[in-house]
Amino acid sequence: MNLSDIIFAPVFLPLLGSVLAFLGKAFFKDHGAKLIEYSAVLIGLGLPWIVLFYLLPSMLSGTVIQLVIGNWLGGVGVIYRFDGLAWLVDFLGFSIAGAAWIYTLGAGPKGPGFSAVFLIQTAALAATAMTVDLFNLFVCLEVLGIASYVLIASSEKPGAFLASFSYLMVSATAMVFFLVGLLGLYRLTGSLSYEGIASGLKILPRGGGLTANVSLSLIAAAVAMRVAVMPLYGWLPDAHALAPHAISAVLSGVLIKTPLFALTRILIIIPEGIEIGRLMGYAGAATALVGVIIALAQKDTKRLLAYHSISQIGYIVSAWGAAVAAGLSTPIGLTLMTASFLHAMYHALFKGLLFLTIGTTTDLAGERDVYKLRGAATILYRGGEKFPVTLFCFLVGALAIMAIPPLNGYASKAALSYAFKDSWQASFLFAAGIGTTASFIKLSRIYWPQRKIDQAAPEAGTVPDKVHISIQISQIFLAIMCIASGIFASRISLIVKKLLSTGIIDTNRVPPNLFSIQNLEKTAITVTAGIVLFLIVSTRPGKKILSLIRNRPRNFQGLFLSFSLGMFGLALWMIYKS
Amino acid sequence: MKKKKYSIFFIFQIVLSLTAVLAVLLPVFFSRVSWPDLARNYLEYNGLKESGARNLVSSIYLGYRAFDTLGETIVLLVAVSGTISIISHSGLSLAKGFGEEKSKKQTYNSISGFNRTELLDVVTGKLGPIVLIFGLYLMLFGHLSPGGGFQGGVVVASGIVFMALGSKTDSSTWLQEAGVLAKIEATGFLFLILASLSGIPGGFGFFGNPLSGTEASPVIYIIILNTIIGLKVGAGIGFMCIAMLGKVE
Amino acid sequence: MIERILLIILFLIGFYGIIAKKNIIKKIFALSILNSSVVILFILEGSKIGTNAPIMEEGVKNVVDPIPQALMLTAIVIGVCITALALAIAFRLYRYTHTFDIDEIHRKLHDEPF
Amino acid sequence: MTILILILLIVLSLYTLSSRDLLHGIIALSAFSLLSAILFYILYAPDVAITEAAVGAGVSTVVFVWAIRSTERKDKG
Repeated sequence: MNLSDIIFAPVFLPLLGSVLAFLGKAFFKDHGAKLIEYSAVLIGLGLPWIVLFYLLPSMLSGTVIQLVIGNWLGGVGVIYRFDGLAWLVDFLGFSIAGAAWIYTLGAGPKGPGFSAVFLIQTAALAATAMTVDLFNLFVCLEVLGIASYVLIASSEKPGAFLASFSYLMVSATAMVFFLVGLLGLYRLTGSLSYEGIASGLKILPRGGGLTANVSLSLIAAAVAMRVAVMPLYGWLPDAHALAPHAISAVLSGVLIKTPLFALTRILIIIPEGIEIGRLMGYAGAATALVGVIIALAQKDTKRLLAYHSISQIGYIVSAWGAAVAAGLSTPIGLTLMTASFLHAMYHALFKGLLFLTIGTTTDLAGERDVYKLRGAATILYRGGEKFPVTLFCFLVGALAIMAIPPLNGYASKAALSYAFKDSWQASFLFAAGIGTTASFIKLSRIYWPQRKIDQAAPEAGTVPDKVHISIQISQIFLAIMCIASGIFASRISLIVKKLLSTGIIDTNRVPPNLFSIQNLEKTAITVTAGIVLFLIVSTRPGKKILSLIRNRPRNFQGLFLSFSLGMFGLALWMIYKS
Repeated sequence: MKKKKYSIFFIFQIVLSLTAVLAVLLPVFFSRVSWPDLARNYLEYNGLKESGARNLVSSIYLGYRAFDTLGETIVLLVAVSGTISIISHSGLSLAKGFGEEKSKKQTYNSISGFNRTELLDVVTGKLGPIVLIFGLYLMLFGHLSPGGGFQGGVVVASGIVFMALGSKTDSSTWLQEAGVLAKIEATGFLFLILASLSGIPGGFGFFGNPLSGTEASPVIYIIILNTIIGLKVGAGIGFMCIAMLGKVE
Repeated sequence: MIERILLIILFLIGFYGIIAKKNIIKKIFALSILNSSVVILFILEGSKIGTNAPIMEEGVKNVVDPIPQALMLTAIVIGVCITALALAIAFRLYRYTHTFDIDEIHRKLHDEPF
Repeated sequence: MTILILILLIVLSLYTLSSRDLLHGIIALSAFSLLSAILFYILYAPDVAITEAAVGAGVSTVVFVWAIRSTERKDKG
């Protein structure tokens, strides 16, 4: 059992778990099936942690394991690579999936079939982060996609089927363009692995010229569709708002980040990739701002959170794009990439927490509209929560996303502003921070006590069902992770930097001092500006503008129009730059 | 196509996205670079030696790039179980015993809601076994003649559907039972995972051929994989198609 | 050269069908046409360098490139799985809204209380 | 020969998208995959031909017909 076999454990253990779950579903009646399902999930989500911590020391020392599956020769086989980046994405994936699955014990879809598809999705996450072969990336993204279509549709809400249908159609079309891009690169280089393609393109005159640039932009556009960057985010709000709470936590936390880091592997090796990274970075910064503005306008709580995921993804992609443009071997690039991954991880934690807490509250209260719902704290209290766990966890999540000092949101946003120093992206992100604060004050209004006493006590008949213990456990777990990663931020960022640098260990820490006056001052400005913006927004004209933004015309072919224009823009940018 | 009240904005959207797509596709479709024969030359000479399969496509498909095939079987598995759970949650009365609820075991009588025609009985009833045999042939000889796990599995599935359609009386063969097909599919998936892991103890690594040490020709590993995938795909798609033939109220 | 032009036309018909057709079943038709057009493109391009099927019988020389064929096996099966799932979802959408027209579905489902 | 089949494929796909009755669309689609299976056979790709015939014409036609049978046939759009 040497090292090169163990790296496949994060992919294979969830698969073994899903096999067990399917066997339990086929062979046993409900009682036996539940027992097997729990053991399957224990194997699928529990054991990989042991493997990850076993691999950590060797990853920290920068060892990279790259091998051909089935050790075939001749460059025909599928090549796999396990390094710091893959370890980090696995860590992110398993932590959020574990917390989300515990949540589904309380509320949300159950059953061995659901757990099996959930485990297959986790296995696909681990495989996508490790693959260094273009067609294998296609298959992994398809497995990821089909698992998430089924999981979104498992919430049995009518709107969820529409969201799953449009997500399916758009990413199936994007994957066809991925295949066309793959054809272009295979025709030029005769190989499917990233090294083969990169070496093939270097030999060709002008680096493969027009065909290579356009094929690369096709592939990048198809993967960017799943990352919901600026023009291509149309499918995300419905999908994340209408999926079951645990699934939207996994979707927002992990599923829109893994393709981004899988794309990193392509863009680092292939010379033209730098230009794609730069353009996606610019698009990311724009997304951060636009996402927050639309989020501010939303009525439905989960849709507000979904648009926030888009804006936070904008933060991550802007830092990631600048890192790819600067090149990962340079110190600046490394700092940017570390800041980007830090924010990706912290965002997964607090966004997952927010989705779970808001989901529980709106389920209990039966009302999802931010303007109508009030006094959720009392509803939660009546719902059997002696100690207000959900309220406390919501506060942790909200303060984290608003970048309040002790919590992890503050640390990652400080890292981002440190990495960007004073470039124009930093001001975009700063403005987006203000918008975030305003929208989360608006969201927290659902917990404010009832002002109008005439609000009839909720009809006696509908006693809100109890808040299940497992819901509280998953929320507390995520809240603790948020607080801990906030406090130990500088040490975690050092570990992330070492893992990403694969060998060249840079000694200086990312944010020299996290709580420098300059950072604290910036936070104070953000909070005050946020409150001011919130007050402006709740005025009469403010509401009119917001409702204008909210019901802007959105239709099915709009998704495809934005996809084709985004791809065309990327191709133009590549041709112009080369 | 009769032009209806398509708004100008709608037509503008369509034309814009079509031209953008056309502009992006032209360089890839019309690049004058000749197709690389790098991989073809390598496989032509040592494809047969290394993987032992005469049919190069199945040597790639189950030997060199076996991990893609594993991903593909998982996609199929998720699609089948997802489709069944989406349909059965809608309250549609599936063919007996196919619904989520584990109804008590009872004989599976013919699918009602069909007007039985003589043609249907003769064609499907008699053709069922023949199609099944052809499917098994495709599966087992996948490495010599064109065919393989997937194609064989799908043909076996259509054989199962033929027999389910053709059985007039209550003489339902065990093959059409919902439980049996689900069991075959689950065990097939288990054996596939075990087969792909079987290389690790021998030190040949993940998806390594456990028999490559011994003098047995490596093609046996491909035959085993072919049959496992064939049974799994056949049971899975058969399960889905029979469930779909259920009565619609 | 003519084959590539015809294939681009087939691809655009598929893409047009997905965008413009209102009926979601027709969108799924168009998706499977789009998928088939890429598969045909791969096999057509791959078969230009050889004159024999990739079955290594005795003395078979100058074989067609088997790599795109193996890839397209996977692509076809994935395309059919996506189509089957899309049809199951379309079926559920029909049971809720009793129509296949995407705009009506959007109207009915968009502002219903989630 | 391949050009002829490609032209036929284009005609079939246009008919699939434009026919009012969805059942005619399905039949045209299964003819589409049968023809592309023949095209693959001509282009020395027997494996892909069998897959396209079995999976494309076989399974997807069954699923389409089931979808139409359980809902409605006429395309009012």
